[in-house]
Amino acid sequence: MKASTGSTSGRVLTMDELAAVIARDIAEGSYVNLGIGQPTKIADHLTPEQGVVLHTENGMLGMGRKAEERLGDVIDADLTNAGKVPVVETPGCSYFHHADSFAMMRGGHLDVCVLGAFQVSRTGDLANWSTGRPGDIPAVGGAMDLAIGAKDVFVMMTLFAKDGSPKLVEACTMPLTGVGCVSRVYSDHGVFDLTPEGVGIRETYGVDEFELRRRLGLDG
Amino acid sequence: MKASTGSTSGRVLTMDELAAVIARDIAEGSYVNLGIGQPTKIADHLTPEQGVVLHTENGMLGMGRKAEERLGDVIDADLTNAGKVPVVETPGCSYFHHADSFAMMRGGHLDVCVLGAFQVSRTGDLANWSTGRPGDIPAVGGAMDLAIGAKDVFVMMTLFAKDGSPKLVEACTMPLTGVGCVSRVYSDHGVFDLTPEGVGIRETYGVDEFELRRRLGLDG
Amino acid sequence: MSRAQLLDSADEAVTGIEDGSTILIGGFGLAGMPFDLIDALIRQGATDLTVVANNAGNGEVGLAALLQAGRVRKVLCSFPRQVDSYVFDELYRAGRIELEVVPQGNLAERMRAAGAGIGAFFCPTGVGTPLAEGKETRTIEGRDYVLEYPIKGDYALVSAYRADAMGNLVYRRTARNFGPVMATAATTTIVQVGEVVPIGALDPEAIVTPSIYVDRIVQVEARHYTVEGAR
Amino acid sequence: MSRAQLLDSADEAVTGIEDGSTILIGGFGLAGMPFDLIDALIRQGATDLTVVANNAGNGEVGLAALLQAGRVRKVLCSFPRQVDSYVFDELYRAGRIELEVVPQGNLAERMRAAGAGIGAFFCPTGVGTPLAEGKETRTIEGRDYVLEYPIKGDYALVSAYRADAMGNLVYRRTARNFGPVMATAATTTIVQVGEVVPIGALDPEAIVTPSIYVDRIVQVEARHYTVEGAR
Repeated sequence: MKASTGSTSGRVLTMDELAAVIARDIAEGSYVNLGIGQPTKIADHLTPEQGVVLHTENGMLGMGRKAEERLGDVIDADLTNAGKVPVVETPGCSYFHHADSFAMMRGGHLDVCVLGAFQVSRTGDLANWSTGRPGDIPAVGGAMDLAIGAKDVFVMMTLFAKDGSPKLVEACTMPLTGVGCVSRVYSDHGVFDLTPEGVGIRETYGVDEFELRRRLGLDG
Repeated sequence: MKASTGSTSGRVLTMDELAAVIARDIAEGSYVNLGIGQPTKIADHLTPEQGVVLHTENGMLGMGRKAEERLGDVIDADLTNAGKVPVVETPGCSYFHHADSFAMMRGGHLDVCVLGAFQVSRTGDLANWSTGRPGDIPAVGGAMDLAIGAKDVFVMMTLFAKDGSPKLVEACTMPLTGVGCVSRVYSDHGVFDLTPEGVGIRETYGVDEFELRRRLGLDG
Repeated sequence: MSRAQLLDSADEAVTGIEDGSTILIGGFGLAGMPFDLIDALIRQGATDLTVVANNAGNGEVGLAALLQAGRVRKVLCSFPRQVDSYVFDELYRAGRIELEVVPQGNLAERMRAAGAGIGAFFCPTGVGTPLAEGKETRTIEGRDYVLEYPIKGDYALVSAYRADAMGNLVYRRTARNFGPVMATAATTTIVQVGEVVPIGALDPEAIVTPSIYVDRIVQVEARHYTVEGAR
Repeated sequence: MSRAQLLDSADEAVTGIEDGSTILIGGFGLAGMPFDLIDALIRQGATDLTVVANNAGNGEVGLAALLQAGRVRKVLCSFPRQVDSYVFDELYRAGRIELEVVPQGNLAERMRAAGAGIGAFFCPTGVGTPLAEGKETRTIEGRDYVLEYPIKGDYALVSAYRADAMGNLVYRRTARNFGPVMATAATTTIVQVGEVVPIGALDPEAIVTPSIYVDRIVQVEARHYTVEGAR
């Protein structure tokens, strides 16, 4: 089992604080895709000095922040992020069609992709597209492409579901989005590296490593 | 056997006259690729009224004529045809990269492609890239892509080799470029439709149909 | 394909679409959605359609209106379920429409394959997931792939920014999305544009869809969206 | 890939290329040939190279000079034999260089597959010909296909028209050819350009190679060709 490289902070992080942690960990000059939902918060914490370039799978590199809109403003419906929210350009941005955009992801050219998750297994399997409840209308979007779409796939999530059960699990029970694709999990309780040797704890928040291992059922 | 739809003219055609015949047969508004060698002559016989758009596999639609160059002129080495000869633009032209250019061919979007040939079989097999002589350096270029790269693939060739042997044959003896891909053969002695029912003679030049069938060994 | 036709109305542009056709419909949400062509298709009346699109319609306009009119037998898309996809949701729950969910990149790549003459391709997306169940898989150089087949359309309905009179197209910003790929993947590609410009007015280096892929063009009024009070 | 580096010389741009590397070299004849990078590579000294290019060099410049310097073990190309490819011809006949002939479209599509994460694809080109011998074939919907695998490079040497300081590229006319595809298919993409412009100076709609594919850029003097007396 890999030794912890992190430290213990005083309390569990908010999702916004967690977004700041992830932003800090993204290397200068990286090309990054931030999945819909919580991961979009990360953009607010990236500094101009980092020079991180955001990819949106609907065909753009160099995506900027959400468009500032006031009541009655004309919206540019031709420029949105993957969540269909209007955004702005950054200098040096470029546009391309959907096949080229997903070739960019599938071909492993992005440095980092950050996704939300329902469950992640210790070996990096990801479940984030369907709860598997009967009657749900299936809808995958770009989730399966994103799951394999970067050199590093990070997950950002709360570590425990509302019923208290861990979301970092031995094996996913929900339908998979990708197999062995997640390399790191950022959660409100701590940060985990998923390696071939097992789960390494990088940092813990509001809980010590021993307690965290116990609650997750991790050995050692 | 399909009945002849053509007529007999007085004499065998020159390659330039044959180019004019092919140009006449290309439908208005067609997208066309003219192979290196004899087929390039066809461009000189296309009329502006035909509105034929030429494709060159090195990444351009709307290729114009050869650049007029005088001694000492600066050549635009960035704008050439597939034979690497400088050409000019036509209004409405567009550029694209090699994968897109060959996708356009392979996907069957061109109306007509005209190629030279060493041999064509009665079922449309084409041999035009290698004589198969030992010691020759193999070089295929775009020949195999062109062979399958249009709705109609025409061949333009002399009907007989220098030794008098027919080049429209029962089965090609030279290495193939494509299988069953040629739909029509334009030759100095006549024009042939290659159909599932057999070889149909559309026109003959300087020889009557009976004689032509005899020399080609075609059944009546 | 021979030279593109420039038509006076969206109704003329959609003539001849047969019942049972497969229609590729561009757009990602509102961006690049060919509203005028879809409205004309509803008036035209073709039914029993298979629609390939990224989503399954928003509100009661565009693709949602086509679904609501009962013209669609089956939808292939990546993401039918949206906050305002209630038209599709109801039809689906009532068993009145078939759904094939395709990962977004596979949707794009399968249409690209159709346009590029590729017979099938081994794709890493979706391996080991329910969407790959029953599909042929293969390990190549240590990585697992699923075999995916082309998606070809009888018609593509695409919205672009500008066309020249030959049919060359440019798009605007992320409204480009599926348009260029769909234009290559359909037997007949029908395009609505905000403006038709003279031949030669578009920069040949910046043309995204070469004219060869375009069969019919119609110029339509641009749509504008303003920020509403209740978003 | 992280942000592209802007380098002062072609020599700096080719540092680190290892013996035994696979190098994708752009160009179709002279158009788009990265002469300065090739000359720098010759000075750099890497040997035992596998080169992927459309041709096998013209005269004694560019790729031909690299071959002449004895640095290339194997060439994958579509058309080695040209009127002025005597350097390659001699090496080949002397058994001093390996050759794999690939149909031009397959060369492009196989590199596209490498860049796009496609494991292999069924291609109709070359079916039933000597170049498909020994390859897996399959009939899909009544048409025959050959299974083709990606061609990936360790390095790509590409010539483009302009770059911005981030690495976005535009090309000029048919000099575009293999450049955009090779840029996607190599681990490290090295680009020579005629001009480096400020970030934001290139039209985002007209960028052909997005910056993500570019690792190193060097600005070089434009080459001019004039009509010679003896052509």
